[in-house]
Amino acid sequence: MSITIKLFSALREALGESEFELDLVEIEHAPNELDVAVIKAALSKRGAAWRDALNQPNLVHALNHKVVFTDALVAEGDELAFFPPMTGG
Amino acid sequence: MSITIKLFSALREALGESEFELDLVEIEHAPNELDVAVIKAALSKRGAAWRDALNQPNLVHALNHKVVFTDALVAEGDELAFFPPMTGG
Amino acid sequence: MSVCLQAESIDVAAEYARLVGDTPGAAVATFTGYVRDHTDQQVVTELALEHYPEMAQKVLDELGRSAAQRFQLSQWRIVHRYGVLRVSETIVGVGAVADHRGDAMSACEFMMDSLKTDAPFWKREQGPAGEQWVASRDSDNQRRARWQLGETQ
Amino acid sequence: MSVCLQAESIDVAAEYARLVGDTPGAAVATFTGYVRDHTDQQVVTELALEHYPEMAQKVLDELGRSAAQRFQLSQWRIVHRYGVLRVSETIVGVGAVADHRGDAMSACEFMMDSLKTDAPFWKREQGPAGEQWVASRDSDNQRRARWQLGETQ
Repeated sequence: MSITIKLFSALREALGESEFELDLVEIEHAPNELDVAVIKAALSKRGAAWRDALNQPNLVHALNHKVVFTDALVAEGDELAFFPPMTGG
Repeated sequence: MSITIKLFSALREALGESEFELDLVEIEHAPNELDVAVIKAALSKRGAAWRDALNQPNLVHALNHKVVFTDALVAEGDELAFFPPMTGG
Repeated sequence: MSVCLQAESIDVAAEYARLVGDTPGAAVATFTGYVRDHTDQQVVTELALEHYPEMAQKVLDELGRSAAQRFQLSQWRIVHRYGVLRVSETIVGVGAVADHRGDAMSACEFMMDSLKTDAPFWKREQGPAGEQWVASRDSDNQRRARWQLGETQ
Repeated sequence: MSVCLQAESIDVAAEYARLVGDTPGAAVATFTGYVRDHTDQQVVTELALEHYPEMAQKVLDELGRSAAQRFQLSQWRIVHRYGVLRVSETIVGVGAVADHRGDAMSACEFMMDSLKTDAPFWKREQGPAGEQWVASRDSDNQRRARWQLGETQ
């Protein structure tokens, strides 16, 4: 019962991690309401750096390679990525 | 006292000429009013084919390689071209 | 920063290399037009391009310079063919180098839209039913007109 | 009809040849972006491009397919580099083949405007004053937004 978390760019640097598995069992949430916001809240408890990084106003969330809002539901095996606005091209 | 007349595309075909010198001395016009319209009128006297070709509504006139209206003044040594709308590119 | 009128096919790779040179700008846009095997409803087997060489050179030079000023180009190139062209051959190529991508892309569009209606070339199509001069297109005149407002400023 | 994410420099001539193939459409537009030696007020000596490979592939695939449908493309190509890039090197190349020039050129603009804000790449600039992540640009977001209306139709 886990998902993969990925971090890129300034988030990856600030948090010192690029990818890890997150066990969903430990995360408190109402039934059928395990969404991106819940994951963010859970990760924010890891400390000030996490709270600051995950709560910047322009944070982008991608669930299974698609940009989503924080109400997107998360399920076992999903890949959830957090990163700043993209600057390709 | 002449100018060079050039004809292109369908006009060249219809009139059977691509380039010739036109003697300005023979052309009737008011003083200081030798313009493109006067040249067109003079050439139109050459026959029905000329009249038709030079009076089609979308005829383009280029004086010394620049598109002009029929009120552009013509002087000795000028190059005046007549042709249909351009279709390059 | 130059125009070439040529009978030969356009060597797109060589043109690109020359356009960009040793120190490219940040943004390079190109457009290349090819002879289609059809126009509207008609099948086309060959295209003949008549042109007015001195005027074409002058109009395209001015067009390139105008694009350079309008879109702050560091380089530009316009190549236009004349003579008999077969299906799938190149007809025209434009290229623009600028600091910003919007400028490079708009410059190519401006150059193409303008030369379609302003450069003295005339297409004659050969098809199964014979030859005919290509009529100018309203859509080309409309595309050209989009740039007029800016020109008067 | 494909995307390539690569560390190597973009071979523009080879990309063009592959894009056009044996039977070109009438209209071929390309755009190539290069590393600039400056950004806004800062001097840039090197650029590092971080990316999210699986998502980048997916986003760019969808972008190309969307462009193909929207602009009736017969061919398209998107190439994006990642890794460390020096000044004057290629970063990104897009190409589009269509029956009409407006479609080919608009497709390149659409692909560039969209990938700038939607493809998961992050630029880190190296300059005399050190390294820094490049901030996203309002102008890029505005250019991207121009295409939104059409998307909802």
